[in-house]
Amino acid sequence: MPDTSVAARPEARELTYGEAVNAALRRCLDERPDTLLYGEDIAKPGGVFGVTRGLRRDFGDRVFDTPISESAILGSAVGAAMLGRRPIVEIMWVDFSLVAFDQVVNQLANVRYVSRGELTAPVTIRTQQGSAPGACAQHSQSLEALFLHVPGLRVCMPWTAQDAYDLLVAAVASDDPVLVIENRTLYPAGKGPVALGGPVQTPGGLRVRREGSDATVVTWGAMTARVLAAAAGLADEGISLEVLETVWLNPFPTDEIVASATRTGALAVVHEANVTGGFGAEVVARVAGRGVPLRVPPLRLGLPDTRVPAAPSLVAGLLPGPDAVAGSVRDWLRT
Amino acid sequence: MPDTSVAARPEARELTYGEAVNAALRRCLDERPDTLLYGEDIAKPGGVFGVTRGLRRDFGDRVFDTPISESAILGSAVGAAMLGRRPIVEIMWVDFSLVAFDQVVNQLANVRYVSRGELTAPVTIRTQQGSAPGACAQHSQSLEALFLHVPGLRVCMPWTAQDAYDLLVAAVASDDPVLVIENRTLYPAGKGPVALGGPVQTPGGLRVRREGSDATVVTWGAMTARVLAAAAGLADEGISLEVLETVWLNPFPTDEIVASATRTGALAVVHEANVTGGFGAEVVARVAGRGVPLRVPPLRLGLPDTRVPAAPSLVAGLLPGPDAVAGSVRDWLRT
Amino acid sequence: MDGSQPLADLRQVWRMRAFEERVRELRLAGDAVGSIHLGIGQEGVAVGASCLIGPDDAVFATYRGHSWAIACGVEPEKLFAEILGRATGINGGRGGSAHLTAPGYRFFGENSIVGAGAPIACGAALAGRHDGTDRVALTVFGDGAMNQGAVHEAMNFAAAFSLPVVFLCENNSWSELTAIDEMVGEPQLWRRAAGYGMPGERIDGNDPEQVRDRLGDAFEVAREGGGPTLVEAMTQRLVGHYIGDADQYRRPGERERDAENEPVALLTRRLRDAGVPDDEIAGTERAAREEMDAASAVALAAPPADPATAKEHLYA
Amino acid sequence: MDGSQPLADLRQVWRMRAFEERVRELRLAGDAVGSIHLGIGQEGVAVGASCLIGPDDAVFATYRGHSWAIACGVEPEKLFAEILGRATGINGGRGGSAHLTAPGYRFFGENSIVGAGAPIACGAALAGRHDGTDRVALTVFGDGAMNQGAVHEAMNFAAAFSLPVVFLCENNSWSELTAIDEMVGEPQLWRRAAGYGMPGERIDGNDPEQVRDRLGDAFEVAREGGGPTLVEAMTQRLVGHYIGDADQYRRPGERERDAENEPVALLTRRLRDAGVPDDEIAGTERAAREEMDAASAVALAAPPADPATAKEHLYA
Ligand SMILES: Cc1ncc(C[n+]2csc(CCOP(=O)(O)OP(=O)(O)O)c2C)c(N)n1
Ligand SMILES: Cc1ncc(C[n+]2csc(CCOP(=O)(O)OP(=O)(O)O)c2C)c(N)n1
Ligand SMILES: [Mg+2]
Ligand SMILES: [Mg+2]
Repeated sequence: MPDTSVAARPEARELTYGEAVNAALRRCLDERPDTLLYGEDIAKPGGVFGVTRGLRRDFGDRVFDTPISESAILGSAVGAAMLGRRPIVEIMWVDFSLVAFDQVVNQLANVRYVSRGELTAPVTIRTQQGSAPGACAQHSQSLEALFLHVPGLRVCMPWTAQDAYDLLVAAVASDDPVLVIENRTLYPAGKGPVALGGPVQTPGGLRVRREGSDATVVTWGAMTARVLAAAAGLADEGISLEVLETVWLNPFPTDEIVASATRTGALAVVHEANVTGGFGAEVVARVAGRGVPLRVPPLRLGLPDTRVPAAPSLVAGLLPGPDAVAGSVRDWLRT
Repeated sequence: MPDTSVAARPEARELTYGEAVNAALRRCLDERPDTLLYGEDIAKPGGVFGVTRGLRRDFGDRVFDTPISESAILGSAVGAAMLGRRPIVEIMWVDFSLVAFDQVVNQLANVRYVSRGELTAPVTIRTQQGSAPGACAQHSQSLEALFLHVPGLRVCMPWTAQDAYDLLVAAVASDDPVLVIENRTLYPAGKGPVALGGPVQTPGGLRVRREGSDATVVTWGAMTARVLAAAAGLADEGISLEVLETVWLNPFPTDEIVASATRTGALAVVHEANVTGGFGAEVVARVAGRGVPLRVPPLRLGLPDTRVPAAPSLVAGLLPGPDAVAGSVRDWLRT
Repeated sequence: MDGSQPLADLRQVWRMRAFEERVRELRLAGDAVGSIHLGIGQEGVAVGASCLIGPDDAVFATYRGHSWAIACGVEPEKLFAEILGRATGINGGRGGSAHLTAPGYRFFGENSIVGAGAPIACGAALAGRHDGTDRVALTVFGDGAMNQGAVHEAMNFAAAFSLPVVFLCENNSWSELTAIDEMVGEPQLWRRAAGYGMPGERIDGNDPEQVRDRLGDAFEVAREGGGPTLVEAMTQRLVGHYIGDADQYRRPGERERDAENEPVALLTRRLRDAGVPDDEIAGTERAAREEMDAASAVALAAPPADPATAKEHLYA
Repeated sequence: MDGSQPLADLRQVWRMRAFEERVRELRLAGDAVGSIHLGIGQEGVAVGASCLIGPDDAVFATYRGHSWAIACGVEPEKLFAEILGRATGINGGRGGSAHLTAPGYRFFGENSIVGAGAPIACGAALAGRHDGTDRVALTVFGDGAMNQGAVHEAMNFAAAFSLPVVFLCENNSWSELTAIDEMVGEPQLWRRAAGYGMPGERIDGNDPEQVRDRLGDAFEVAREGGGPTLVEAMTQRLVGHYIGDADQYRRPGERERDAENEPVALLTRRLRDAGVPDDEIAGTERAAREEMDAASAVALAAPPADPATAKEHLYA
């Protein structure tokens, strides 16, 4: 892992997604003495994915390993934030957040509201999720919808290395609690120029990954790659998709999506989470609620409503890949 | 509390909602020796709401109190069910399920799927939720949407005393895990004839609480009362609402709702949960996804996206009552 | 022993008790609504602890936390107003009886999720390690909370990192309507401390003097970098779990024992033994009731929380 | 001591180790994918426990549970097939290496959520109380899991109700890449037992004989209604946390000590001392490797799990 310590000078560095996360953490630890960074295996070992390597060495005891105690990790983050620190904590897999979900929903999200802003809880929770070959049902879920039903909590999901950097820096700077959901399959990937040290962004906004006229496709996280691959293929067939990656899911860019869907007259949402109760429903409901006239009924694609099996052949039969996305979109637009 | 022990003879008894729950539990304990009933304060004290009174006396150590250990309660239910028991456990407030959400999502919901049915987990989780005057932010949430994003778990929400009885009996008889979400404000209410001992129902179905032609309103739980009150008022103004109470949310009666919305040309969903990410989004998305032609954009009403304050005057400003529901529906249909 | 300290203690016990008895009246009259949990009978613990809480310290309590808010110095008027859902409440009506928060008073709040305050307190202690204070975080919870996973995780977390946390278990024998001794294999709850590698002890929570002394040791150890301690303070609630609890689960002899042990009885005996005149003793109650009558009257006169503000302060 | 028992033990250790070494080859060759956690070096515990597990008992393991599945009698072929994602896998490919389940073999499964198996095991024990069996539930977890709330709740739950649960902590000094002794205030983890009111002890998990004996006592106590026990079995993993772990966090001298203590070394020494010929000792390894080569070959020849079945068995 290259030394990302020059983050403060605005310049572009060739970094993977994981290295971009590291660079963002380094910048935050460097610029904000009130930050703390902790979680399981993140300090001395540098993280199970190597993402936090070198930070303990360089920032000392503001960076530390913890027991396997997610309630203690998240709860202590709430308390440290109430008392003026700015903790950045890692929950190794989003699935594990469920052993301590109380601390997110009943504690963290209430701090500012109940105290009318007298107390705040600027906690950043980094986690990662998603399906990867061979992972079992307890290590494969995409759970963003659970967090998106919790008012008081900001949520983002970077897909590019640049966003892995920018969103995390924005999250740490935010005075609200923010959940940053990364994707472990991306850590070693996406090596490319990442601009470091730029201005700190404000939570919100989306990325227009592709402009198009036949349909608006809203997506986020690792599915973005599949959607873009599908869109590229469909373009050759003369189907022009507008691909919007909603890197921030709370706050959600409703207006921009409504505008795009109004222009294209068709809306699809593609995510890796189970379809029923997924955040795709919210996107469809918002657009429908605005009365956007659509040529075809809105389409939702995601993991069908099952658990996630371990065998690659089984998951492949469930989670739509680029071809399946393209096929579904093609069929949908032809009806 | 009247003696509900004659449950086995099909006959109507005058019972409150809470007494109907008691009668259902009594019947299940009576008819199924494989049932166990446990949770905090449910046995000797008969429950904090008195709902389980008398059951310990009559069914002995199959009914017992537990430590304040929701992970142990839910986890042990999973294990007991794997080994052939049929546990009925209580989580006193749905908010508390979050300290042990792992046992629901990562454990209970996976048992059948991962083992291809070699193991099953016929656990019934009874809980209650909702807003009641003076309750704090940690005792007021409506969290059904979280559970409805978990494939493998059935979910129902009785509103009438009869359904409190029937749904619970159906839940216990089901070979799937079922979450039964009651409402504490209803326990002492709704005294009326409840038919006991009838045939065991299968999970699924909905209740047409009112027929109408101008709009379909889907609702569930305690909001049903507010919606029916609003519908009665609007009827005097010549607005005819069809009110569908979806007592089962998983399985969800999509076809019936699509049929109704197709007939009325308008769809509203009203729930007590926060709007964003609420299950209302799913309902709207399903109807929209079927291409049902609607005269007006679908309407969602619920708790706005805030935490729940304790002061009655503050909650009243947030959660729509009958008048606010009527007002919103009136404005909506007039646009 | 001279009577001035026990007299001051009794005065404080009475302030807490008079406050809560007034709350009970307001609840029964319908001025306050919802579940309200009184700590009547348990005041000795908070009274004994109050002088230990330093300016940078942080207190985390439970839904049964009125007395702890008072111990931290929050004006009763603001607490009454909060419980009554008034605009002038310490949280403008958002917290209510069970979720009071007053950071300006070192009171980082009640918590209505059993056990959830313990890990949060660890964070307050952790913050102190980095902000240059000598903060001690005090987390107060019940006997039943000892069986909650979060409390376990917090105790190990604090012990592993030698955090300045004082874990104070108010053992009132009951968790809601269930007896703690039927819900554990070892009813001496303080014995769990050794497994975490921290000191633990059981004390008489009804005696503010003993609380001051023994809990004081725990504070001192924590403040000087010696890490956490678990203190199990034996006490009793003389009332139901919440206002409205029919409270019919008590064991034979329990009420009599409780009446003898509770802090008003204990301190009154001690004052009499020290020769303090009955009138002076009775004066503590009188003064407290007057204070609380006045404070509650002010709160009652305040307007309800304004619904128009209900959506504010969700985000920065 | 006569050599027949240690020889049988070594044979079993080798079956487990050869199984896992074959799994590692398959993973490195890309035939298996995903995170796979090997228990190489820890086999002594499962070998010692295997004969204690009665017909109605129930075993709950973790992601590091291949050896426990073998100890319960699951055919290696079905385990290989599962890990390889084949249709013939014990769970048809749904569980994979980290979520194996074989109820027909008393193996109620691995669990990939740290600590989550402990409360589930309490339920199995509870079921036994009502179904007329004398079931003991064995829950196996790591040192790191001791800091998880669910394990705490399970221990108290079992102790409070005297449930026949044996809590078996395989202490391999590491929780993933972090040393357990830095994550607790009291590294003698078995000492937590007293706080729950149950017996606890630390044993040498590398010695199947000792495991059989001491864990056997815990089984006996549980089976006879004496309630749960916490047994901390000291062991070591000779490999990384998962296949691919660079495993560079070991302390000075650790590897040497581990190599000396691990069950193959220990049993080999014991057999030599008992005068068992080297060839016979070596034969245990040879036989095991042959068995596992053959079993994995069968598994490799099986078709992948059929995607068309992926949605089945979600509901009744
Ligand atoms: C996680 C959780 N489970 C259950 C409850 C419901 N509940 C509220 S108070 C209480 C009893 C707590 O007993 P104890 O810890 O002894 O405190 P006490 O009320 O006696 O002060 C319970 C079970 C809750 N609030 N949170
Ligand atoms: C609740 C939870 N937190 C974190 C993890 C990630 N994780 C998997 S294994 C492991 C280490 C467990 O250590 P230990 O209990 O000692 O078992 P060992 O792996 O040594 O057998 C961790 C942290 C998890 N699976 N579940
Ligand atoms: Mg108590
Ligand atoms: Mg370990």
